[in-house]
Amino acid sequence: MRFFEVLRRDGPARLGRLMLDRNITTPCIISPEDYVSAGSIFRHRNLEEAREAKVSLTESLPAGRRLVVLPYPYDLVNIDIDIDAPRALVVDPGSPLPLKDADVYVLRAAGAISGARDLVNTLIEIRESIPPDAALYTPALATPSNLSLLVYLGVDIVDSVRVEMDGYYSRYHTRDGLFQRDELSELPCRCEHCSSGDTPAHNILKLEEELVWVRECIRSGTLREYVERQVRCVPWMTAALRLLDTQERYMERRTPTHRGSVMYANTSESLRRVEVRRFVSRVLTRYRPPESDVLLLLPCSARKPYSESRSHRLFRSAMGGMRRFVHELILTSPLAIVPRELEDVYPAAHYDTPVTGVWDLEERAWVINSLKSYLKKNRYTRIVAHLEGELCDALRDGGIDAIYTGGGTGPEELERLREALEFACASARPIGNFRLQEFRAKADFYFGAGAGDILTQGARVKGNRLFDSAGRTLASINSGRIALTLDGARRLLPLGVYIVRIGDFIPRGTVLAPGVVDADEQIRPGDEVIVVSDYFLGTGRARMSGWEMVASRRGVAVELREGAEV
Amino acid sequence: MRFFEVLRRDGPARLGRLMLDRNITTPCIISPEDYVSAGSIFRHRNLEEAREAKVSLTESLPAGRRLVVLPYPYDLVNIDIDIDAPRALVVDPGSPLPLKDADVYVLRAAGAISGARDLVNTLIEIRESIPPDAALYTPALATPSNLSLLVYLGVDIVDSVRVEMDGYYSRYHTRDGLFQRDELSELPCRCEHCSSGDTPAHNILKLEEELVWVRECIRSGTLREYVERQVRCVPWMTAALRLLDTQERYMERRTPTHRGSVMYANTSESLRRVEVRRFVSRVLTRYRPPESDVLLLLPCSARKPYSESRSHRLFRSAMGGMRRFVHELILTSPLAIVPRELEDVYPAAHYDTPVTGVWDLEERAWVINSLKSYLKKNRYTRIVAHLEGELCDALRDGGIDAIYTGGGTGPEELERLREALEFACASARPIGNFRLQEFRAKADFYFGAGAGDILTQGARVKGNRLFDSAGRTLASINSGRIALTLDGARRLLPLGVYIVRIGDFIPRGTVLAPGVVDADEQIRPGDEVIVVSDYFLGTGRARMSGWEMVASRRGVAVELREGAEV
Amino acid sequence: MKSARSPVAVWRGRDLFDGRVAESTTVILRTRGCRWNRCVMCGYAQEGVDASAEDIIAQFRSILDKVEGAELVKIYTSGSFLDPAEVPEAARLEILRSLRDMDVRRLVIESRPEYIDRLALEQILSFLDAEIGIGLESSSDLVRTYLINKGFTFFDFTGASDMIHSLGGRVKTYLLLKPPGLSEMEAIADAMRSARDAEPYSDIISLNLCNVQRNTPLERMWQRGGYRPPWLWSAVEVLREASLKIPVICDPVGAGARRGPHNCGTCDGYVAAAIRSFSLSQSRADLNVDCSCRSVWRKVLELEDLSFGVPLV
Amino acid sequence: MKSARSPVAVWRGRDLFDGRVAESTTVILRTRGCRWNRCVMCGYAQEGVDASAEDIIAQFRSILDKVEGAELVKIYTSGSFLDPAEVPEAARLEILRSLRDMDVRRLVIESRPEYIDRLALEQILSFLDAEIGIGLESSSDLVRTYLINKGFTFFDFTGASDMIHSLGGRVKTYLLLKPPGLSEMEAIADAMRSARDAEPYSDIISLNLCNVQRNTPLERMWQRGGYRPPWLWSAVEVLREASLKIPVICDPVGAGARRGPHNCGTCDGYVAAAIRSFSLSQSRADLNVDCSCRSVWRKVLELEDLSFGVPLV
Repeated sequence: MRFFEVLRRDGPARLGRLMLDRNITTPCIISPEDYVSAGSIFRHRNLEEAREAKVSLTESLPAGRRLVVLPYPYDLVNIDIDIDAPRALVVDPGSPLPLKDADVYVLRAAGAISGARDLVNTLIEIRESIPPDAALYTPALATPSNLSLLVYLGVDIVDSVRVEMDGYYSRYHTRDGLFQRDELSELPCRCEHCSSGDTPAHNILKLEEELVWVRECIRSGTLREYVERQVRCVPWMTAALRLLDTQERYMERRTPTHRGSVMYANTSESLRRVEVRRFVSRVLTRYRPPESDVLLLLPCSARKPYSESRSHRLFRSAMGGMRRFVHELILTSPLAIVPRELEDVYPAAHYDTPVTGVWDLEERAWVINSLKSYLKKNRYTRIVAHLEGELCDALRDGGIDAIYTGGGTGPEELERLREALEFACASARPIGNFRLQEFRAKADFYFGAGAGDILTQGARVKGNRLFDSAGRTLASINSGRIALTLDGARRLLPLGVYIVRIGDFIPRGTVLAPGVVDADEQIRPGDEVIVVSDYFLGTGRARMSGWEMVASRRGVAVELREGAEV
Repeated sequence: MRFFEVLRRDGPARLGRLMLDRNITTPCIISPEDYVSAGSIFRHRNLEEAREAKVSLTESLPAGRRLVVLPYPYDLVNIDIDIDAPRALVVDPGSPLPLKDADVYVLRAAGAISGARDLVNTLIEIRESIPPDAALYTPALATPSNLSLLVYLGVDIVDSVRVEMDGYYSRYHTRDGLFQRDELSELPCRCEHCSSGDTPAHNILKLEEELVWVRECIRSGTLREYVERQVRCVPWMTAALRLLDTQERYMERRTPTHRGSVMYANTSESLRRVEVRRFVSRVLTRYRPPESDVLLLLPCSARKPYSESRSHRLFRSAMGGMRRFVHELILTSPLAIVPRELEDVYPAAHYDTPVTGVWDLEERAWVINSLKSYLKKNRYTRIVAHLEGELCDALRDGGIDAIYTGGGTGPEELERLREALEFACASARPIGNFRLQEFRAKADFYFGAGAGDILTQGARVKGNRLFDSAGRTLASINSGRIALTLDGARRLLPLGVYIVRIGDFIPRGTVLAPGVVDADEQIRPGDEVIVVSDYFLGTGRARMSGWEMVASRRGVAVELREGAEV
Repeated sequence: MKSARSPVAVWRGRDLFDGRVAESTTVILRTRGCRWNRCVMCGYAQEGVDASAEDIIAQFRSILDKVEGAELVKIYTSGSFLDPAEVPEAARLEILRSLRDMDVRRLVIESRPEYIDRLALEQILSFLDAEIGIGLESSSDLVRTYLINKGFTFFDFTGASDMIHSLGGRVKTYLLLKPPGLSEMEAIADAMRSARDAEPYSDIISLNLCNVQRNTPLERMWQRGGYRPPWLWSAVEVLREASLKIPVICDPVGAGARRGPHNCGTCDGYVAAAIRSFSLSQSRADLNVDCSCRSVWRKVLELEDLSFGVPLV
Repeated sequence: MKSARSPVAVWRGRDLFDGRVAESTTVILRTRGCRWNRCVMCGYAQEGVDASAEDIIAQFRSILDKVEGAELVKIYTSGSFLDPAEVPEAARLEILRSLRDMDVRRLVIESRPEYIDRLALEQILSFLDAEIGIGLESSSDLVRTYLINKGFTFFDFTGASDMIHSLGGRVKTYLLLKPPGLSEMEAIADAMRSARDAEPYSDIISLNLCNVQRNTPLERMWQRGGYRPPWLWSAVEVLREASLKIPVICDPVGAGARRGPHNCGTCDGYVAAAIRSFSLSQSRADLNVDCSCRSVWRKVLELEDLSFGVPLV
């Protein structure tokens, strides 16, 4: 029996439920009333006494379900308590994990963690060593200013011990940091405790408020944005975020492929986001452009998808009939290279970034290098670059061989675009049906190279749906996401990707983690997946990563859309 | 008579005092009780009626001093009210300023400002057109999330009109932004108003709390850091900060040359800070290194000044007796190039930055270009680069011709440093007394090229003081700042720089702005200045910029340290 | 397709007619449009084409069947009916003849004061009873001049009104609720005072609720967040509190739209209906409507006065 | 300059002696140091040099004048006086002779239990009364083994004590207040229980307040924020509440320093003085001191128990 469940993921951060007397939504602040601790064995003279104490603890457990903290250090005592209640194990980073099925793991001496490297390494190490569906508790570590970072690193449970104690030392916490109360000319908080001078209570309140906000950020899928902001409190937190971003595997395996919210690319760290790297990497490795001779490079627009913007409408009308010869690639920061067929895919249609016309060196290098990699793999006879300003300069400086029109949306500028395209399109091959190309591109993007050809073979598009020659729907596209029908799934099955294999039962509505026998490692929350067993075929959206489905004993693995016995 | 005074500056942001019935510390939230408005002239049938209304307003003014808002638009009516009370003029950006001596300028229709460019351009335009010692009020514009940016742009007075009205529309403000109250799963605030569902009152409270915090940031000289963080709320605010940073003159003229606080270089925008650009520009244009053949390039250290760090102590001991042949330059981000003589100058001894070992392309370009400019101006026979990692790579890639030791602080690494120096120092000229060089360098840095030679000619150093041959103290250095005596001031007078010319009176303790006849445009808050008149010579620290001293009718211009009738 | 031979619009309706409700026909003729054409909120003249006297006559003839049986005929031109450059005398004469022949009881037209001259008035009144609508907008010369850019004074208006009355005609005065540049509260006060100021010179007052027309200076202001059309509650307030001896009517054109007068979105429909009922009945009881957004509107009245020129949407 | 011919330190003082206060001399001889040398908090052995019997005799002779007139002589070695590898028998014999010749009434030495053997004890007691100090630290084998790494058991301690008592010697038991790894509250409880457990085997108990010595495992823990020395209030608590029939003394070495036992910085001086007074008087009244930081300490007791192994400084 398990008493913790992860409900939602936003990068390594999770929203979960800890089932005690009351259901607690994590990340949470745990209070001493929520748990019963067997305590450190060093409270006893010897192991015999420690074991007796365990017995008396078990017998005297209060009514109502509490978290039971096993005696620690566990590796010295190995005293398990067999009880129908959530169990917590106190663990040290780096030491082997003696008990694999606790609900909560308590990081011993977490409060002594200091510095960016220590924090990131310790938390990643412990998080990677405990099961994904267990909660991680870091005692005496959280403050209002570091809380969002802790949660973003993967912490589920914190406490108010540190800030309360700080309060007794007249240390005043806000989300902006830690201050000596009497060095503040005015208290920047109007809570009742500030009026009455109760700094410990104020500190706890601030921690609680920050926690509510962090939970809200996870719900709306915006924690990354908040963390990018909040780590500016102090350089070591900024360093921690940068170090975390170098842990690419840790981050990538935990980051959903889709969010409902706008992605703000507001900082230099935004370039390192999983969403950004993953998008470009998929364009370079999974996506294949249609057979085409002419590539048109266009600037991005504030409005998304680009084609709904005024500027792109003007480009389109300037292209006129030549559109069917031209493949379009939009250059942008931070996504670098967005093929037209993928413009509505997450996050291409979901980002916003400060627009000043300036491209800094990192952005330039990122877009140029991505474009060069793209052009190395995908050859065109002619390239027309309808770009202006610094982006245009960057391409020229980067040695991209193209017809440069100078960009712009004025009548003369569009005329130059038209003329350049006319020249470029002379004797060019026409590209096939754009809507079909879109299905092909997205299938490749979502399921890997080759999926597009298999899915679209002999198929045709009507509205937002793909039909096979017999008129059966294979897939549909909504807001840039692909949804497979069972017929579509059958076509992709031989590829062996994005498959969740379940046990011998017929799921309804959802597939729960314990039912998963195996799952493609590539699967991330939000991905379209195919659910199979010997008796069942279904399609749906993954709610957790593939590795997590395999390792978890609780939680929704897949939300089914369709399914049938086979 | 004037009813507003600026007390403190942190970039364009100011802490001030508005003298109404009560003294209000600005930036402040003004309430309708604080002012009496003659209102728009469009409340009247014609100008005659508007003039009558003005008379009745004047006669019916309530007891106690209020801010009196003159009828507007002023350019149509030109109705002044001659009254012993602070007057506010409603102005439009871009239109000529009809009245130069109001205490407060109200930006008409400020609440309709939208977008980064509009905000930055409008506020800079209005701020540049009104007197520096007048307060700027932007009605119906402030929210908790934009407040710090507004104040950083130069706004002194805001109101709660917008957030209160938003509250009635169930729009919920926090410093993180604006939310529809019922779209939040949990309210991230525990104020009494949130419990009772009074969103307008909650919004006002959040604005007030944010304002207190912004004031506290100005007091501690950390508003820039806070703004760099806070603008990540939403891309347009980030864009606004970047656009503001391109307004170099506006920013530079308003940024103090010294702060008591640590400068956090936490973001890519930190590289654009006035403090950073000014430091490098002074090193390149004002500072001249001692005559030396050997340049040693060293990495920075977390501890400041560098020479107190463990690594620099090890470098020093490795250098041994060769120190007197070697000029040292520390390479760092974001300050690029710090000569050893200037290592304790602001902000060289006052910055902190996230340390991950990674140098991004902007940082690389900044340090390499600064170093190249430095080496173009200052020639050495040999350069030893005791650097490691990415910084070392950056120099090599940048084509800096040097003996690369590989850096490090291990015994073998230090030995390599020693050997490289031994080779480089062969037949090198010795550098003069380091402490004297320090005075010379700092005098150049603070007063301009040439000041160092004049000040140190025939002088010698004892402790932290500089003496002339007659044993009179000329100057002293404390925590990296130079302080002139009257004898030192006399030496520098002929240069004609950093001089504040005052009227025919003998100031005591401070020089107030109305007493200033003329002031060097270069002067910034925190600068060491020389105060002169036909009857007086003094030295002290500037509290406002030179142009501000000339244009202001109120406020402390200089805090005197010494002074005497002449 | 703007044809000079067909009018912009025509429709049948019911209007207040000397204290009772009567059948009416409204025609909007397509003319070259208002020659002034500088008012900040007006986009009507964009409809204009160069229409000759024959064109206009043809337009009028094409809708004669819609006039059949109407006691009241309103002929509008997106300009001034009395401007001979807009409606040549020949066309005017032909229209007057037809109306008289069809037993129409009263003609309602609109004109700027500068075109209201004795000869033209005498001619019209010789055919039938006539009501001349004048767009005073506000009795404040400051508001009219600087905020609306109307180009005439209150004195011009009273002069024209006196002349009409002296010749036996009727005057309908248009007031504009919430010109740009007034807060919601100022707008209500302006409309109330204007109604009282205009009462002696008017037989009926029509309160126009400002809406945002395309390609106008007002539209640009609105797009930048510098203007919000009036709340319907403000119109209700003016209608209920004006307390005049003459009728005050109001047709809330575009009510409920973002560009038109609107409340919260929930109540716009029935509040607009109440205003239309009142226009016919002149009974204040028709204005007894309410909605929870009324308290928001009251806060707008209070707070928009503190915003120095910006609406608090 | 560590010379094998001069002792580490020597000083005169006053000590509790069978219920009264007597003159004492304390000598710290420089030996090779403790052969165990693995306790996490101990940095004494770093003082060690290879000292021969002659060296040690020379050290002792050099301070003979400081012994003159003392009833009580304490000879410490940063190790075990009874370890023949540290203090060769020849040196021990010479010291014992000298002390007897100078009419010293009692010798106090220290030793780990494994060096306490019958022959050595009989030899010493044949010269003069002796008290053997044993660093039990805690009566918990778990604490002593895993947190201190002391390397002997409570059973080893009681065995040694029984032997000493059987031969007529006295036992002084050292307890360590707050070994690393215990919370402040746990540390108090551990010390109290240890005192009760040790009482039957001890003639006097000395409570040592843990301090952070250089180049020890404890120092590294402290530098990383993993350890805080005990509050002086905790020592006061233990001394006041232990309620033993034998004396309990405490010398708060390094009190007030960051590395030593400390309270808030304001009261450290007088609280340490109170503890020293109590050590001589054994009167609880001497411990009646207070400071505003006492309430903070109480919160530490409460909250540090929730921190899972981290001090809340």
